[in-house]
Amino acid sequence: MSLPQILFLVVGVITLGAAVAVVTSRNVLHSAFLLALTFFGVAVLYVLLDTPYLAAAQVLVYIGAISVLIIFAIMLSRKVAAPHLVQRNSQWLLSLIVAVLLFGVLAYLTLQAAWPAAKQALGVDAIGGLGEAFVGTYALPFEVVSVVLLVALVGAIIIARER
Amino acid sequence: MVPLSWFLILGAALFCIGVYGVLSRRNAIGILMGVELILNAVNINLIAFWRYRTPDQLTGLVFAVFVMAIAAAEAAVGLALIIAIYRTRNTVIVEDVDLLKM
Amino acid sequence: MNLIGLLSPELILLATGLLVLILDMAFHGKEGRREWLPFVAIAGLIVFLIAASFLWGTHTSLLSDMMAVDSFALFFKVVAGLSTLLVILASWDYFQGKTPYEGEFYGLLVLAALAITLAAASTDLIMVYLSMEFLSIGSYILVGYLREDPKSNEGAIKYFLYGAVASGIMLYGMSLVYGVTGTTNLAQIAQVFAAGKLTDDMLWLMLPALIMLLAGFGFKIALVPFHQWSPDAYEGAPTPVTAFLSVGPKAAGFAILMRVFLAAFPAFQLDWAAVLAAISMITMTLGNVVALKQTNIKRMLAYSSIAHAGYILIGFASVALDSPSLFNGVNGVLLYLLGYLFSNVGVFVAVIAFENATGSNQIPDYAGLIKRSPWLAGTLFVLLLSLTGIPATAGFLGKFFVFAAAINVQFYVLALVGIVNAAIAAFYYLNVARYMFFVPSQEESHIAIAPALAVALGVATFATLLIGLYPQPFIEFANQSVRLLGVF
Amino acid sequence: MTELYDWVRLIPLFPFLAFAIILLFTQRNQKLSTYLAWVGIGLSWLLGWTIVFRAIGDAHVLEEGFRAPIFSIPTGRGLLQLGFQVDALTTAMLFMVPFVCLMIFIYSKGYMHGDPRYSRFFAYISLFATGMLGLIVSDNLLLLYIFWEVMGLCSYLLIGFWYEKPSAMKAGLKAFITTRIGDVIMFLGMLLLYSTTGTLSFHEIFSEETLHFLKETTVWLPLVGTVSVAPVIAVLLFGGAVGKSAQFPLHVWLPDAMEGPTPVSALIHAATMVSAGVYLVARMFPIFALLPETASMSVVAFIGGFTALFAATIALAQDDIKRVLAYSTISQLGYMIAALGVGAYVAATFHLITHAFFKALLFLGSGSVIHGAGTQDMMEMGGLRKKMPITFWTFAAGMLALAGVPPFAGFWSKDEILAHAFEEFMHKGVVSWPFFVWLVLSLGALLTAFYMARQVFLTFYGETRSHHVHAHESPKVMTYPLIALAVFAVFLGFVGVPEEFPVLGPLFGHNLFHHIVGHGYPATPLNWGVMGLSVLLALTGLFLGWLVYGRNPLKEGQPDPMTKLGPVYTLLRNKYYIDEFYSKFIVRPAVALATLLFRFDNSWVIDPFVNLVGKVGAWLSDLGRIFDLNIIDGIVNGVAAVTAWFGKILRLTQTGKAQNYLLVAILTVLLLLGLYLYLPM
Repeated sequence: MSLPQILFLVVGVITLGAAVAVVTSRNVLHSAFLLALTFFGVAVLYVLLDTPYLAAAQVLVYIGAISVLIIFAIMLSRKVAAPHLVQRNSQWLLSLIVAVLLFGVLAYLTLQAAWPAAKQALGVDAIGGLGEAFVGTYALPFEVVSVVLLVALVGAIIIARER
Repeated sequence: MVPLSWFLILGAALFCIGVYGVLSRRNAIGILMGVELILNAVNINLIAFWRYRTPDQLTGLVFAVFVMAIAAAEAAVGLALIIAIYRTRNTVIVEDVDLLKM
Repeated sequence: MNLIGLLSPELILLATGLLVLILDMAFHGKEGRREWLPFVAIAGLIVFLIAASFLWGTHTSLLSDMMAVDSFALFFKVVAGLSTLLVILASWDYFQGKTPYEGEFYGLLVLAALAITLAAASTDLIMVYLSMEFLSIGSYILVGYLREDPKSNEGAIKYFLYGAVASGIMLYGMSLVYGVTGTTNLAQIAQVFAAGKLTDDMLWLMLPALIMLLAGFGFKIALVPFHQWSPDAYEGAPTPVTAFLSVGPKAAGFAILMRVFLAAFPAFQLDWAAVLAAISMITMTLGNVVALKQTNIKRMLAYSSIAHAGYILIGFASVALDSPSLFNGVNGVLLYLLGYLFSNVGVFVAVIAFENATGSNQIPDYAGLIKRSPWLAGTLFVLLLSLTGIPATAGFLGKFFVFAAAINVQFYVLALVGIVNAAIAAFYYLNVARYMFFVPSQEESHIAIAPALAVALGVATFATLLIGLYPQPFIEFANQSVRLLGVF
Repeated sequence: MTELYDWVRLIPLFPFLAFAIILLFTQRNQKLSTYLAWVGIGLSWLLGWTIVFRAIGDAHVLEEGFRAPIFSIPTGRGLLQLGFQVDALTTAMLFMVPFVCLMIFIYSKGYMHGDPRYSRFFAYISLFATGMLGLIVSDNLLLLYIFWEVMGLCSYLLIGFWYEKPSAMKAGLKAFITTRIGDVIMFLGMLLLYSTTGTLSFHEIFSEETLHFLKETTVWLPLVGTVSVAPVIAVLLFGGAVGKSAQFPLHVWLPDAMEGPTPVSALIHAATMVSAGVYLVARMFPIFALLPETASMSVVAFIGGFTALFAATIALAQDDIKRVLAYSTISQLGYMIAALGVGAYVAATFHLITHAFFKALLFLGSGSVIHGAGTQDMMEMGGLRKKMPITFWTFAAGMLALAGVPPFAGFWSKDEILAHAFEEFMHKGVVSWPFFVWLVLSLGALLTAFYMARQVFLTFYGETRSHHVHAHESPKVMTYPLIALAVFAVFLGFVGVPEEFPVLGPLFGHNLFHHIVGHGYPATPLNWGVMGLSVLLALTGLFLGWLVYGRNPLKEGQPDPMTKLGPVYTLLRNKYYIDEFYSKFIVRPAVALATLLFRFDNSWVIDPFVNLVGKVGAWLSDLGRIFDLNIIDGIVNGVAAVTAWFGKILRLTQTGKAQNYLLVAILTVLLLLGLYLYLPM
């Protein structure tokens, strides 16, 4: 087993373990911190996939922004998010069965295909290319995303601002 | 060398964990975390496919970046809605939010 | 035409939306309501429709094949513009005193219209995803706009949670499509399949991917069983938003469904057509049957709009673009959507007028409406007839075309189920008519309708009748709009 | 001068204009509304008859038809031409419809006098006339269907006109929905026809090539397999006729439709709506007759014949003067449908026309009686002959025509149907539809004469059986239309006298009617035996009626002699319990199913299930704890848990949970994926 494989397995186990803990923990705040850990694990995977730039973005956006937002929200509603409350609903068992079956189906579908085992050489300069793509090939989606962010911002303020 | 299928299985697992979280958490914020897991699973898929199948183009990479941006926008709106609900109802338990039915 | 010219409708919408937001901010805190803001939005929309009309007949793709400028996209530009115009008229008096952010509402609504036009024009999975999310995020905000109303909140949070998961599933499907074909461009995806170089194990992944895409599209259209958010969101949302939701995002969902499946997956038509036919039958039956039992008119209309989505889907499940017949399916979908736009928004305008005057959404409260406001009762009656599908109204034309499309490809069972459902639907639509005309009410006071609402109601009724009585130009329009870039 | 025929476009327009003007402008002014409606229908009548009398002498129009296009819809295969036309069948209908409508319009002025929604009534009947006139001049099925639905809508408005009466409202809805069931089937037939031939316009469908093409084409149907397409189209289209012409089993709306004002009953039962169904079958007759050996014709013959006898028996035991006429209408429509089923195209059309005149007369006559006597119950009437002489004499003329007594109009048309059926039966033998039709219709003729005699004797003879009936003759505006219609009821039959009939035949132009509509169909030869038998049956029926009701007129409080039939009477009086059957076996299960589905979606079948699974899980984990605690406590806890669990299951109407919704969505995806993985293996 090569080094990258070992690294993958270690990071993968940590990521999935953290993810499982996120959805099962009784304390929502713990969930939020574990979520940040999951995000970090995914960032490491991105490094394994030769995209350190994306790993940095992952850390910035997911850990720096989304996790923090979530923790804020938990703090704001802390009274009802107290650790002693049961955090799973009445359909959890059925959900578990569904999730496991879904995983079975997806895993079967992905494994039956003959995917390439090895990477090819990287054909583009990922960071520079990405920068060019956003103002070139993907200029339109880029603009759309900026408008979406604006709308989300305006909407979030309208809905959540203190009276 | 890590085979592509390993990444895909990891993505599928993360996706299903997210689905379970979405279906089973009582707390709206918990459900939102499940959604974030789903989006991360998709991103793993996208980047892995990009790296192994079309490393000479940027499509998958760009797609993943856009998904991140949209995830942030979605989280902002979602959390705003959760806070609004908390203000009017004093709860973030989704099961208890069921005035509308029939 | 240069890039700016080709993009001018979208740019005008963007500018209008931002202008409304900025003007609202600039005049914040001044005396009185900023009553002229809706006029800015309306003016922008009219300019948008005019600019769009200049693109009639243009067929090209823009910005590295990210979006198409074709008749199909143009049709949905018209749908988006008209429905937003009517909804703005309908919301004129609605928000007064209900929210301090009345101005922003019009800005967000115009931006939602922009999202619909982008969705209908997207020719790349990335753009499809982004424009759908654009529309979804806008819609969540609009549904939850009355933040102090628990129902509005609740509708929004349910809509949001459902939408976020549905788009996640769809995204997973998109990642599979990308993984197998190595591209996100719809035309290139089709080329990969057409080249026939994919091995069976790869092709095997495509139908699961399509099923996952369908979850996302089905959510936008509210197809059974991805429909359950819609009655709650429709009831909870401010009524003008409900009117918008029942038309705009639904049309966008259909546009995306048709373009993606036709442009990227024609190779799998046998499979998806069968699944869509089954979903269509379930959708209209469930929508109709449950609508029978509703007493809240907004919920009734929510379920009826689910049923309408089922009828419309008949057309697409029976698509046969190469058939020499007049009924190629897609034109039926377009005609249906056009008629449905006017009839359904019209009905909602009537509901808003009634709600503004009485504060009620219960069907029994419509008793004796003919005495209290003959204009309201009369127009509502015509619009309900159109939704029922009575000849000489727009609703009949759409139903005729989609049912005929099913017959055309020998989907007899589908046509039969559709027609039986159309007959069932008469019960609950006429039930409202029964209350309005035949049940006397204790309340006798006259109902006054605000001028903006009266205009919207008149326009909707007139258009409904016009399409029904003089369908020729509209059929022509729909026939032309079937032209999808790279497909037909 | 073909230009005259071009004016056919205006015929439906006049009443429509009247409708629009009355509704929009003259609601307040009753007089003006009346005159507007009169002028509208009057102009249609004048123009219609001008066209009719020109067309009669114009062999080209009768054989080929004249088409006046209105607009066209571009299609993939060319143009879908929509327009109006004049041809033989249209000519015949155009002779009847506007005139009968006009009479009813005039009559309505007297009958509706003093009604609070007087103007609106005239607006509605004008629209109704628009529907019928448009229908008969349409040159294609699509336009025909549109006018057909306009009439359906009007019937809803008119039957429910006195909506203060709950029964009227219910009857209106019943008519609308029952006929809509037929319309749905008809619409399917239309679509199938269009998808097969690519056209809906009559002259294209009936062209040699298209008919030949239809003959050769087959269609695959689930359960049935591959069959010829023409009979399928024919049977589907016939579904529309069954609904509109109130044939069994969709006849239930028509008797209830008498809840509307009587002129409406006359319109619906005589001149317009019910004729539309027969007209449709007659119009599409080439398709029915394309493959005469297949099911389509036998279905038509059977339904028609059965309805004719079935409705006639019900009419025997009704006390309501309008209800008797309603069932007699159903029965007579059965005659026409059955006639078409054995190929007697000309005879059926002829009966359609004559029947419209005398049935309109009978309905208006009954309206006059109701107007004068103030009741609809024949058991309370009696002796009205002296007080309402004009009504009596005209009603008697209608009655004799309906009973089939020579030389009244109904005799000739009914006899032609019987003669044709007999002729066919002679060809095909006893085990054939024509024999069934001949037998059933002959029996029906006897019953018809009997119940009509019963009606006349109960109403006009003897003494008044109720002290609050103070009858008086109706005003002139009502009696004049009766007289006009009576003239037709007496003499109209002469246009269809068989050619061989001594004296009368040559005198009236050698079967003029056959000359008009019968192009391409051989004339039915005169059969003295059949004619003698039908006269005998009619006279026997009348005689029996006189024996039971005329010789000793019923006194007040005396029971109807029909009650002596015992259970048969009860069965007939309750109309074979068909309404009850529908209510119990169709309406109620449908409502129950709706409730069930509703529960499934909302009160959540899945929710209890989800909770069950969840609770079982929690319960199992509790079990371990229960064992640890002391036994008594454990039992108490267990019982409490189980009770709470049951309580929760029973209380499971909690809904509106977003995650339940999501579970369904994801389950669906999973199910579809699973199905996909499973199926190819």
